[in-house]
Amino acid sequence: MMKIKIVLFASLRETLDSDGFDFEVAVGSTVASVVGALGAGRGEMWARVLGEDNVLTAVNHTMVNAPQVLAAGDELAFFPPVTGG
Amino acid sequence: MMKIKIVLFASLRETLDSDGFDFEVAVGSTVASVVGALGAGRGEMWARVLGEDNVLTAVNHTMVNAPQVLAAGDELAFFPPVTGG
Amino acid sequence: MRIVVQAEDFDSGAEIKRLADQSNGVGAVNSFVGFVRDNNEDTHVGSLFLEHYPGMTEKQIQTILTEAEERWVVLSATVIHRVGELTPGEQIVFVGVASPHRGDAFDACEYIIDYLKTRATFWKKESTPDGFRWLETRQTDVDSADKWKQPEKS
Amino acid sequence: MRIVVQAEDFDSGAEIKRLADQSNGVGAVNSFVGFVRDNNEDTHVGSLFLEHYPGMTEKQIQTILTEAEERWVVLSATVIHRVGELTPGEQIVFVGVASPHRGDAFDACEYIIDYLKTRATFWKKESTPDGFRWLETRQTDVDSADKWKQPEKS
Repeated sequence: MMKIKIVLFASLRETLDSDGFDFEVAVGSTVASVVGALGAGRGEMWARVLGEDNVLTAVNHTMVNAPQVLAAGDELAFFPPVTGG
Repeated sequence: MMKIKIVLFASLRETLDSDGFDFEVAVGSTVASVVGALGAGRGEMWARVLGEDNVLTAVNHTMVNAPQVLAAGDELAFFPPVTGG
Repeated sequence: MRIVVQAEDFDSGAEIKRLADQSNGVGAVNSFVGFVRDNNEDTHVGSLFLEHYPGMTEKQIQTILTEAEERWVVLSATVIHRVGELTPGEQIVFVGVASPHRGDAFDACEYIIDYLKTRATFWKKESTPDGFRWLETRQTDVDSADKWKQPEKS
Repeated sequence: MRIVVQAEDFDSGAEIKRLADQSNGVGAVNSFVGFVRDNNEDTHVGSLFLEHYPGMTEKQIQTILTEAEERWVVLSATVIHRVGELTPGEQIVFVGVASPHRGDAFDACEYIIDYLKTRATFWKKESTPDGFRWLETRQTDVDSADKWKQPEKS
Protein backbone atom coordinates (compact mmCIF):
# COMPACT_ATOMS: atom_id res chain seq x y z
CA MET A 1 0.00 0.00 0.00
CA MET A 2 1.02 3.62 -0.36
CA LYS A 3 -0.28 6.91 0.94
CA ILE A 4 -1.67 9.64 -1.33
CA LYS A 5 -3.45 12.89 -0.53
CA ILE A 6 -7.01 13.50 -1.70
CA VAL A 7 -8.24 17.12 -2.07
CA LEU A 8 -11.70 18.35 -3.04
CA PHE A 9 -12.92 21.75 -4.21
CA ALA A 10 -16.05 23.84 -4.65
CA SER A 11 -19.35 21.95 -5.03
CA LEU A 12 -17.60 18.58 -4.55
CA ARG A 13 -16.08 19.75 -1.28
CA GLU A 14 -19.50 20.93 -0.09
CA THR A 15 -21.52 17.93 -1.28
CA LEU A 16 -19.07 15.41 0.19
CA ASP A 17 -18.43 17.61 3.23
CA SER A 18 -14.65 17.16 3.03
CA ASP A 19 -11.76 19.26 1.81
CA GLY A 20 -9.44 16.26 1.71
CA PHE A 21 -7.49 13.66 3.67
CA ASP A 22 -4.62 11.21 3.40
CA PHE A 23 -5.67 7.93 1.83
CA GLU A 24 -4.03 4.49 1.60
CA VAL A 25 -4.21 2.87 -1.83
CA ALA A 26 -2.62 -0.14 -3.51
CA VAL A 27 0.70 0.44 -5.27
CA GLY A 28 -0.03 0.91 -8.97
CA SER A 29 -3.46 2.47 -8.37
CA THR A 30 -4.91 4.66 -11.08
CA VAL A 31 -7.23 7.63 -10.70
CA ALA A 32 -10.08 5.33 -11.74
CA SER A 33 -9.21 2.71 -9.15
CA VAL A 34 -8.94 5.35 -6.40
CA VAL A 35 -12.42 6.59 -7.32
CA GLY A 36 -13.57 2.98 -6.93
CA ALA A 37 -11.87 2.65 -3.56
CA LEU A 38 -13.34 5.93 -2.32
CA GLY A 39 -16.83 4.79 -3.35
CA ALA A 40 -16.31 1.41 -1.68
CA GLY A 41 -14.83 2.86 1.51
CA ARG A 42 -16.88 6.05 1.93
CA GLY A 43 -20.26 5.10 0.58
CA GLU A 44 -22.74 5.53 -2.25
CA MET A 45 -22.62 9.34 -2.22
CA TRP A 46 -18.90 9.35 -3.01
CA ALA A 47 -19.30 6.82 -5.79
CA ARG A 48 -22.09 8.86 -7.35
CA VAL A 49 -20.51 12.35 -7.03
CA LEU A 50 -17.00 11.34 -8.16
CA GLY A 51 -18.51 9.28 -10.97
CA GLU A 52 -20.26 12.25 -12.58
CA ASP A 53 -19.18 12.98 -16.14
CA ASN A 54 -18.02 16.53 -15.55
CA VAL A 55 -15.74 15.86 -12.56
CA LEU A 56 -12.17 16.91 -13.32
CA THR A 57 -9.05 15.38 -11.83
CA ALA A 58 -5.52 16.68 -11.30
CA VAL A 59 -2.42 15.00 -9.92
CA ASN A 60 0.20 17.28 -8.38
CA HIS A 61 -1.44 20.34 -9.99
CA THR A 62 -1.59 18.86 -13.49
CA MET A 63 -4.84 17.82 -15.14
CA VAL A 64 -5.04 14.05 -15.71
CA ASN A 65 -7.51 11.44 -16.95
CA ALA A 66 -8.86 8.32 -15.27
CA PRO A 67 -6.11 5.89 -16.44
CA GLN A 68 -3.36 8.02 -14.83
CA VAL A 69 -1.17 5.86 -12.54
CA LEU A 70 -0.42 7.33 -9.11
CA ALA A 71 2.76 7.33 -7.02
CA ALA A 72 3.24 7.52 -3.26
CA GLY A 73 2.81 11.05 -1.98
CA ASP A 74 0.78 12.25 -4.97
CA GLU A 75 -1.89 14.89 -4.43
CA LEU A 76 -5.05 13.81 -6.25
CA ALA A 77 -7.62 16.58 -6.69
CA PHE A 78 -11.29 16.32 -7.67
CA PHE A 79 -13.23 19.41 -8.76
CA PRO A 80 -16.04 20.62 -11.00
CA PRO A 81 -15.51 22.61 -14.24
CA VAL A 82 -13.87 25.97 -13.52
CA THR A 83 -15.80 29.24 -13.49
CA GLY A 84 -13.31 31.98 -12.68
CA GLY A 85 -12.53 35.30 -14.27
CA MET B 1 -16.95 89.21 -51.08
CA MET B 2 -17.34 87.37 -47.77
CA LYS B 3 -15.10 86.70 -44.81
CA ILE B 4 -13.99 83.21 -43.81
CA LYS B 5 -11.47 82.02 -41.24
CA ILE B 6 -8.41 80.05 -42.30
CA VAL B 7 -6.70 77.78 -39.70
CA LEU B 8 -3.55 75.71 -40.11
CA PHE B 9 -2.15 72.86 -38.00
CA ALA B 10 1.03 70.90 -37.36
CA SER B 11 3.62 70.81 -40.17
CA LEU B 12 1.51 73.14 -42.34
CA ARG B 13 1.37 75.71 -39.56
CA GLU B 14 5.13 75.51 -39.14
CA THR B 15 6.06 75.48 -42.82
CA LEU B 16 3.77 78.41 -43.64
CA ASP B 17 4.54 80.14 -40.33
CA SER B 18 0.88 80.91 -39.61
CA ASP B 19 -1.79 79.42 -37.40
CA GLY B 20 -4.54 81.21 -39.30
CA PHE B 21 -6.24 84.49 -40.15
CA ASP B 22 -9.47 85.97 -41.47
CA PHE B 23 -9.59 85.94 -45.26
CA GLU B 24 -11.86 87.66 -47.80
CA VAL B 25 -13.07 85.42 -50.63
CA ALA B 26 -15.64 85.72 -53.41
CA VAL B 27 -19.18 84.57 -52.58
CA GLY B 28 -19.58 81.02 -53.86
CA SER B 29 -15.92 80.16 -53.36
CA THR B 30 -14.99 76.51 -53.01
CA VAL B 31 -12.14 74.98 -51.01
CA ALA B 32 -10.25 74.63 -54.29
CA SER B 33 -10.75 78.27 -55.26
CA VAL B 34 -9.64 79.43 -51.79
CA VAL B 35 -6.47 77.37 -52.18
CA GLY B 36 -5.94 79.17 -55.50
CA ALA B 37 -6.54 82.58 -53.91
CA LEU B 38 -4.15 81.81 -51.03
CA GLY B 39 -1.45 80.77 -53.51
CA ALA B 40 -2.05 83.89 -55.61
CA GLY B 41 -2.15 86.24 -52.64
CA ARG B 42 0.50 84.73 -50.34
CA GLY B 43 3.03 83.35 -52.75
CA GLU B 44 4.51 80.23 -54.30
CA MET B 45 5.15 78.47 -50.96
CA TRP B 46 1.44 78.53 -50.10
CA ALA B 47 0.46 77.24 -53.53
CA ARG B 48 2.97 74.41 -53.25
CA VAL B 49 2.25 73.37 -49.63
CA LEU B 50 -1.55 73.54 -49.84
CA GLY B 51 -1.43 71.80 -53.22
CA GLU B 52 0.24 68.68 -51.85
CA ASP B 53 -1.75 65.47 -52.30
CA ASN B 54 -1.97 64.55 -48.63
CA VAL B 55 -3.26 67.90 -47.32
CA LEU B 56 -6.63 67.44 -45.60
CA THR B 57 -9.35 70.05 -45.36
CA ALA B 58 -12.20 70.59 -42.93
CA VAL B 59 -14.98 73.16 -42.86
CA ASN B 60 -16.51 73.93 -39.46
CA HIS B 61 -14.89 70.78 -37.98
CA THR B 62 -16.14 68.43 -40.70
CA MET B 63 -13.82 66.87 -43.28
CA VAL B 64 -14.55 68.10 -46.81
CA ASN B 65 -13.14 67.76 -50.30
CA ALA B 66 -11.94 70.42 -52.76
CA PRO B 67 -15.31 71.09 -54.45
CA GLN B 68 -16.98 72.02 -51.12
CA VAL B 69 -18.70 75.44 -51.40
CA LEU B 70 -18.04 77.85 -48.52
CA ALA B 71 -20.34 80.26 -46.71
CA ALA B 72 -19.57 83.50 -44.90
CA GLY B 73 -18.10 82.87 -41.47
CA ASP B 74 -16.92 79.34 -42.26
CA GLU B 75 -13.77 78.05 -40.61
CA LEU B 76 -11.60 76.37 -43.24
CA ALA B 77 -8.81 74.18 -41.81
CA PHE B 78 -5.77 72.74 -43.56
CA PHE B 79 -3.73 69.99 -41.94
CA PRO B 80 -1.57 66.93 -42.68
CA PRO B 81 -2.71 63.32 -42.09
CA VAL B 82 -3.37 62.69 -38.41
CA THR B 83 -0.93 60.81 -36.18
CA GLY B 84 -2.46 60.71 -32.70
CA GLY B 85 -3.10 57.94 -30.24
CA MET C 1 5.26 37.96 -15.51
CA ARG C 2 3.25 38.83 -12.42
CA ILE C 3 0.63 36.43 -11.07
CA VAL C 4 -1.25 37.21 -7.89
CA VAL C 5 -4.22 35.50 -6.22
CA GLN C 6 -5.44 37.55 -3.28
CA ALA C 7 -8.50 38.58 -1.29
CA GLU C 8 -7.59 42.29 -1.45
CA ASP C 9 -8.71 44.74 -4.13
CA PHE C 10 -6.13 46.01 -6.67
CA ASP C 11 -5.27 49.34 -8.29
CA SER C 12 -5.59 48.86 -12.05
CA GLY C 13 -3.90 52.18 -12.81
CA ALA C 14 -0.81 51.27 -10.77
CA GLU C 15 -0.72 47.85 -12.46
CA ILE C 16 -0.88 49.44 -15.93
CA LYS C 17 2.00 51.79 -15.08
CA ARG C 18 3.98 48.92 -13.60
CA LEU C 19 3.54 46.95 -16.84
CA ALA C 20 4.86 49.91 -18.85
CA ASP C 21 7.81 50.37 -16.48
CA GLN C 22 8.90 46.72 -16.65
CA SER C 23 10.56 47.08 -20.00
CA ASN C 24 11.87 49.58 -22.53
CA GLY C 25 9.90 50.03 -25.69
CA VAL C 26 6.39 49.63 -24.28
CA GLY C 27 4.01 51.56 -26.51
CA ALA C 28 0.74 49.88 -25.57
CA VAL C 29 -0.90 48.31 -22.55
CA ASN C 30 -4.21 46.55 -22.97
CA SER C 31 -6.00 45.54 -19.83
CA PHE C 32 -9.16 43.76 -18.85
CA VAL C 33 -10.94 44.20 -15.53
CA GLY C 34 -13.84 41.93 -14.61
CA PHE C 35 -16.49 43.20 -12.20
CA VAL C 36 -19.13 41.43 -10.11
CA ARG C 37 -22.46 42.09 -11.83
CA ASP C 38 -25.58 42.65 -9.77
CA ASN C 39 -27.50 40.11 -11.78
CA ASN C 40 -26.80 36.86 -13.60
CA GLU C 41 -29.27 34.93 -15.73
CA ASP C 42 -32.00 37.36 -14.56
CA THR C 43 -31.40 36.64 -10.88
CA HIS C 44 -30.32 39.31 -8.43
CA VAL C 45 -26.86 38.58 -7.03
CA GLY C 46 -26.21 39.62 -3.44
CA SER C 47 -22.61 38.48 -3.31
CA LEU C 48 -20.13 36.20 -4.98
CA PHE C 49 -17.79 33.74 -3.28
CA LEU C 50 -14.63 32.77 -5.15
CA GLU C 51 -12.54 29.70 -4.32
CA HIS C 52 -9.31 28.51 -5.94
CA TYR C 53 -6.81 25.65 -5.78
CA PRO C 54 -3.66 27.26 -4.34
CA GLY C 55 -0.57 26.25 -6.27
CA MET C 56 -2.38 24.73 -9.23
CA THR C 57 -4.18 27.97 -10.12
CA GLU C 58 -0.97 30.00 -10.29
CA LYS C 59 0.73 27.26 -12.33
CA GLN C 60 -2.09 27.20 -14.86
CA ILE C 61 -2.06 30.97 -15.23
CA GLN C 62 1.70 30.82 -15.79
CA THR C 63 1.17 28.28 -18.57
CA ILE C 64 -1.44 30.53 -20.23
CA LEU C 65 0.89 33.56 -20.03
CA THR C 66 3.75 31.55 -21.52
CA GLU C 67 1.53 30.49 -24.42
CA ALA C 68 0.59 34.13 -25.02
CA GLU C 69 4.27 35.13 -24.96
CA GLU C 70 5.04 32.51 -27.58
CA ARG C 71 2.29 33.73 -29.85
CA TRP C 72 2.58 37.54 -29.59
CA VAL C 73 5.18 40.15 -28.70
CA VAL C 74 4.59 40.48 -24.96
CA LEU C 75 7.02 42.66 -22.99
CA SER C 76 5.27 42.07 -19.68
CA ALA C 77 2.02 40.58 -18.44
CA THR C 78 0.07 40.61 -15.19
CA VAL C 79 -2.84 38.59 -13.85
CA ILE C 80 -4.43 39.44 -10.51
CA HIS C 81 -7.43 37.37 -9.42
CA ARG C 82 -9.34 37.92 -6.23
CA VAL C 83 -10.79 35.15 -4.05
CA GLY C 84 -13.17 35.15 -1.11
CA GLU C 85 -16.44 37.06 -0.84
CA LEU C 86 -17.11 39.93 -3.26
CA THR C 87 -20.15 42.16 -3.70
CA PRO C 88 -21.64 43.61 -6.93
CA GLY C 89 -19.53 46.38 -8.44
CA GLU C 90 -16.28 45.01 -7.00
CA GLN C 91 -13.30 44.17 -9.20
CA ILE C 92 -12.69 40.42 -9.62
CA VAL C 93 -9.81 40.07 -12.05
CA PHE C 94 -7.14 42.17 -13.77
CA VAL C 95 -5.33 41.02 -16.90
CA GLY C 96 -2.79 43.38 -18.46
CA VAL C 97 -0.35 43.00 -21.33
CA ALA C 98 2.38 45.43 -22.43
CA SER C 99 3.66 45.34 -26.00
CA PRO C 100 5.49 47.63 -28.40
CA HIS C 101 2.35 47.92 -30.53
CA ARG C 102 -1.31 47.66 -29.65
CA GLY C 103 -2.44 44.74 -31.83
CA ASP C 104 -0.32 42.28 -29.85
CA ALA C 105 -1.44 43.76 -26.53
CA PHE C 106 -5.15 43.42 -27.41
CA ASP C 107 -4.87 39.86 -28.73
CA ALA C 108 -2.63 38.54 -25.95
CA CYS C 109 -4.86 40.08 -23.25
CA GLU C 110 -8.02 38.58 -24.72
CA TYR C 111 -6.31 35.20 -25.14
CA ILE C 112 -5.27 35.21 -21.48
CA ILE C 113 -8.70 36.07 -20.07
CA ASP C 114 -10.44 33.64 -22.44
CA TYR C 115 -8.25 30.74 -21.29
CA LEU C 116 -8.23 31.86 -17.67
CA LYS C 117 -12.03 31.48 -17.75
CA THR C 118 -11.86 27.90 -19.00
CA ARG C 119 -8.59 26.53 -17.60
CA ALA C 120 -7.66 28.23 -14.32
CA THR C 121 -8.98 26.48 -11.19
CA PHE C 122 -11.33 29.11 -9.79
CA TRP C 123 -14.94 28.44 -8.82
CA LYS C 124 -17.71 30.94 -8.21
CA LYS C 125 -20.67 30.59 -5.88
CA GLU C 126 -23.45 33.19 -6.01
CA SER C 127 -25.69 34.32 -3.20
CA THR C 128 -29.17 34.86 -4.66
CA PRO C 129 -32.64 35.36 -3.12
CA ASP C 130 -33.05 31.54 -3.43
CA GLY C 131 -29.80 30.79 -1.58
CA PHE C 132 -26.32 29.89 -2.77
CA ARG C 133 -25.64 28.31 -6.13
CA TRP C 134 -22.36 27.21 -7.71
CA LEU C 135 -21.97 28.61 -11.21
CA GLU C 136 -21.64 26.32 -14.20
CA THR C 137 -19.27 26.83 -17.09
CA ARG C 138 -20.78 29.07 -19.75
CA GLN C 139 -20.82 27.72 -23.28
CA THR C 140 -19.94 31.25 -24.47
CA ASP C 141 -16.70 31.05 -22.48
CA VAL C 142 -15.82 27.71 -24.06
CA ASP C 143 -16.54 29.19 -27.49
CA SER C 144 -14.42 32.27 -26.74
CA ALA C 145 -11.42 30.12 -25.86
CA ASP C 146 -11.95 27.86 -28.86
CA LYS C 147 -11.57 30.79 -31.26
CA TRP C 148 -7.82 30.88 -30.49
CA LYS C 149 -7.25 27.30 -31.64
CA GLN C 150 -4.89 27.38 -34.57
CA PRO C 151 -5.52 25.17 -37.58
CA GLU C 152 -3.08 22.28 -37.82
CA LYS C 153 -0.34 22.87 -40.34
CA SER C 154 -0.83 20.33 -43.15
CA MET D 1 -19.51 59.02 -22.93
CA ARG D 2 -16.50 60.90 -21.55
CA ILE D 3 -14.10 62.69 -23.91
CA VAL D 4 -11.20 64.70 -22.53
CA VAL D 5 -8.26 66.37 -24.26
CA GLN D 6 -5.80 67.69 -21.70
CA ALA D 7 -2.13 68.32 -20.98
CA GLU D 8 -2.31 66.60 -17.56
CA ASP D 9 -1.66 62.93 -16.88
CA PHE D 10 -4.59 60.66 -16.01
CA ASP D 11 -5.27 57.85 -13.52
CA SER D 12 -6.26 54.78 -15.55
CA GLY D 13 -7.42 52.89 -12.47
CA ALA D 14 -9.83 55.67 -11.46
CA GLU D 15 -11.11 55.83 -15.06
CA ILE D 16 -11.74 52.08 -15.12
CA LYS D 17 -13.70 52.26 -11.85
CA ARG D 18 -15.63 55.28 -13.13
CA LEU D 19 -16.61 53.32 -16.25
CA ALA D 20 -17.89 50.45 -14.10
CA ASP D 21 -19.79 52.84 -11.82
CA GLN D 22 -21.57 54.62 -14.71
CA SER D 23 -24.09 51.89 -15.22
CA ASN D 24 -25.63 48.78 -13.66
CA GLY D 25 -24.72 45.48 -15.18
CA VAL D 26 -21.08 46.20 -16.04
CA GLY D 27 -19.19 42.90 -16.02
CA ALA D 28 -16.18 43.88 -18.12
CA VAL D 29 -14.01 46.91 -18.77
CA ASN D 30 -11.40 46.75 -21.49
CA SER D 31 -8.94 49.59 -21.67
CA PHE D 32 -6.04 50.64 -23.79
CA VAL D 33 -3.26 52.95 -22.62
CA GLY D 34 -0.71 54.27 -25.12
CA PHE D 35 2.75 55.22 -23.87
CA VAL D 36 5.53 57.34 -25.38
CA ARG D 37 8.20 54.91 -26.54
CA ASP D 38 11.88 55.81 -26.20
CA ASN D 39 12.55 54.89 -29.79
CA ASN D 40 10.71 54.98 -33.09
CA GLU D 41 11.95 53.58 -36.39
CA ASP D 42 15.31 52.92 -34.69
CA THR D 43 15.78 56.54 -33.64
CA HIS D 44 16.06 57.60 -30.01
CA VAL D 45 13.15 59.82 -29.01
CA GLY D 46 13.88 62.55 -26.45
CA SER D 47 10.35 63.91 -26.28
CA LEU D 48 7.08 64.02 -28.12
CA PHE D 49 4.96 67.08 -28.84
CA LEU D 50 1.25 66.55 -29.43
CA GLU D 51 -1.02 69.10 -31.09
CA HIS D 52 -4.76 68.89 -31.76
CA TYR D 53 -7.56 70.86 -33.38
CA PRO D 54 -9.75 71.96 -30.45
CA GLY D 55 -13.42 71.39 -31.13
CA MET D 56 -12.94 69.20 -34.18
CA THR D 57 -10.94 66.56 -32.31
CA GLU D 58 -13.60 66.07 -29.63
CA LYS D 59 -16.33 65.94 -32.29
CA GLN D 60 -14.50 63.23 -34.24
CA ILE D 61 -13.94 61.16 -31.11
CA GLN D 62 -17.65 61.47 -30.30
CA THR D 63 -18.50 60.17 -33.77
CA ILE D 64 -16.18 57.19 -33.30
CA LEU D 65 -17.70 56.39 -29.88
CA THR D 66 -21.21 56.60 -31.32
CA GLU D 67 -20.25 54.18 -34.09
CA ALA D 68 -18.87 51.76 -31.49
CA GLU D 69 -22.10 52.05 -29.45
CA GLU D 70 -24.13 51.18 -32.53
CA ARG D 71 -22.04 48.11 -33.24
CA TRP D 72 -21.49 46.62 -29.78
CA VAL D 73 -23.15 46.64 -26.35
CA VAL D 74 -21.37 49.59 -24.75
CA LEU D 75 -22.60 50.71 -21.33
CA SER D 76 -20.05 53.52 -21.04
CA ALA D 77 -16.92 54.66 -22.86
CA THR D 78 -14.08 57.07 -22.12
CA VAL D 79 -11.34 58.62 -24.24
CA ILE D 80 -8.65 60.78 -22.66
CA HIS D 81 -5.92 62.10 -24.95
CA ARG D 82 -3.02 64.23 -23.79
CA VAL D 83 -1.52 67.13 -25.74
CA GLY D 84 1.63 69.20 -25.32
CA GLU D 85 5.11 67.89 -24.58
CA LEU D 86 5.53 64.34 -23.29
CA THR D 87 8.62 62.29 -22.50
CA PRO D 88 9.28 58.55 -23.01
CA GLY D 89 7.37 56.36 -20.58
CA GLU D 90 4.53 58.87 -20.16
CA GLN D 91 0.93 57.97 -20.83
CA ILE D 92 -0.50 59.48 -24.04
CA VAL D 93 -4.00 58.12 -24.42
CA PHE D 94 -6.62 56.16 -22.48
CA VAL D 95 -9.51 54.36 -24.16
CA GLY D 96 -11.90 52.40 -21.96
CA VAL D 97 -15.15 50.58 -22.67
CA ALA D 98 -17.56 49.01 -20.16
CA SER D 99 -19.90 46.22 -21.28
CA PRO D 100 -21.91 43.43 -19.69
CA HIS D 101 -19.59 40.85 -21.29
CA ARG D 102 -15.97 41.02 -22.31
CA GLY D 103 -16.16 40.32 -26.05
CA ASP D 104 -17.98 43.58 -26.71
CA ALA D 105 -15.62 45.54 -24.44
CA PHE D 106 -12.51 44.23 -26.25
CA ASP D 107 -13.87 44.81 -29.75
CA ALA D 108 -15.32 48.27 -29.09
CA CYS D 109 -12.12 49.43 -27.36
CA GLU D 110 -9.93 48.26 -30.24
CA TYR D 111 -12.30 49.82 -32.78
CA ILE D 112 -12.11 53.17 -30.97
CA ILE D 113 -8.31 53.32 -30.72
CA ASP D 114 -7.91 52.09 -34.32
CA TYR D 115 -10.13 54.86 -35.68
CA LEU D 116 -8.81 57.45 -33.24
CA LYS D 117 -5.37 56.83 -34.79
CA THR D 118 -6.59 57.47 -38.32
CA ARG D 119 -9.46 59.95 -37.93
CA ALA D 120 -8.97 62.16 -34.85
CA THR D 121 -7.09 65.39 -35.50
CA PHE D 122 -3.97 64.92 -33.41
CA TRP D 123 -0.45 65.37 -34.72
CA LYS D 124 2.81 64.18 -33.19
CA LYS D 125 6.23 65.76 -33.50
CA GLU D 126 9.28 63.90 -32.16
CA SER D 127 12.45 65.36 -30.79
CA THR D 128 15.34 63.16 -31.98
CA PRO D 129 19.14 63.58 -32.03
CA ASP D 130 18.69 65.03 -35.55
CA GLY D 131 16.09 67.60 -34.46
CA PHE D 132 12.32 67.68 -34.61
CA ARG D 133 10.33 65.66 -37.08
CA TRP D 134 6.58 65.44 -37.66
CA LEU D 135 5.41 61.87 -37.76
CA GLU D 136 3.72 60.44 -40.80
CA THR D 137 0.69 58.17 -40.80
CA ARG D 138 1.68 54.53 -40.39
CA GLN D 139 0.35 52.12 -42.99
CA THR D 140 -0.18 49.61 -40.16
CA ASP D 141 -2.61 52.06 -38.53
CA VAL D 142 -4.54 52.44 -41.77
CA ASP D 143 -4.67 48.65 -42.10
CA SER D 144 -5.82 48.25 -38.47
CA ALA D 145 -8.75 50.60 -39.03
CA ASP D 146 -9.62 48.99 -42.37
CA LYS D 147 -10.17 45.62 -40.68
CA TRP D 148 -13.40 46.97 -39.12
CA LYS D 149 -14.98 47.78 -42.48
CA GLN D 150 -18.07 45.66 -42.84
CA PRO D 151 -18.83 43.98 -46.13
CA GLU D 152 -21.73 45.59 -47.98
CA LYS D 153 -24.95 43.65 -47.62
CA SER D 154 -25.80 42.30 -51.08
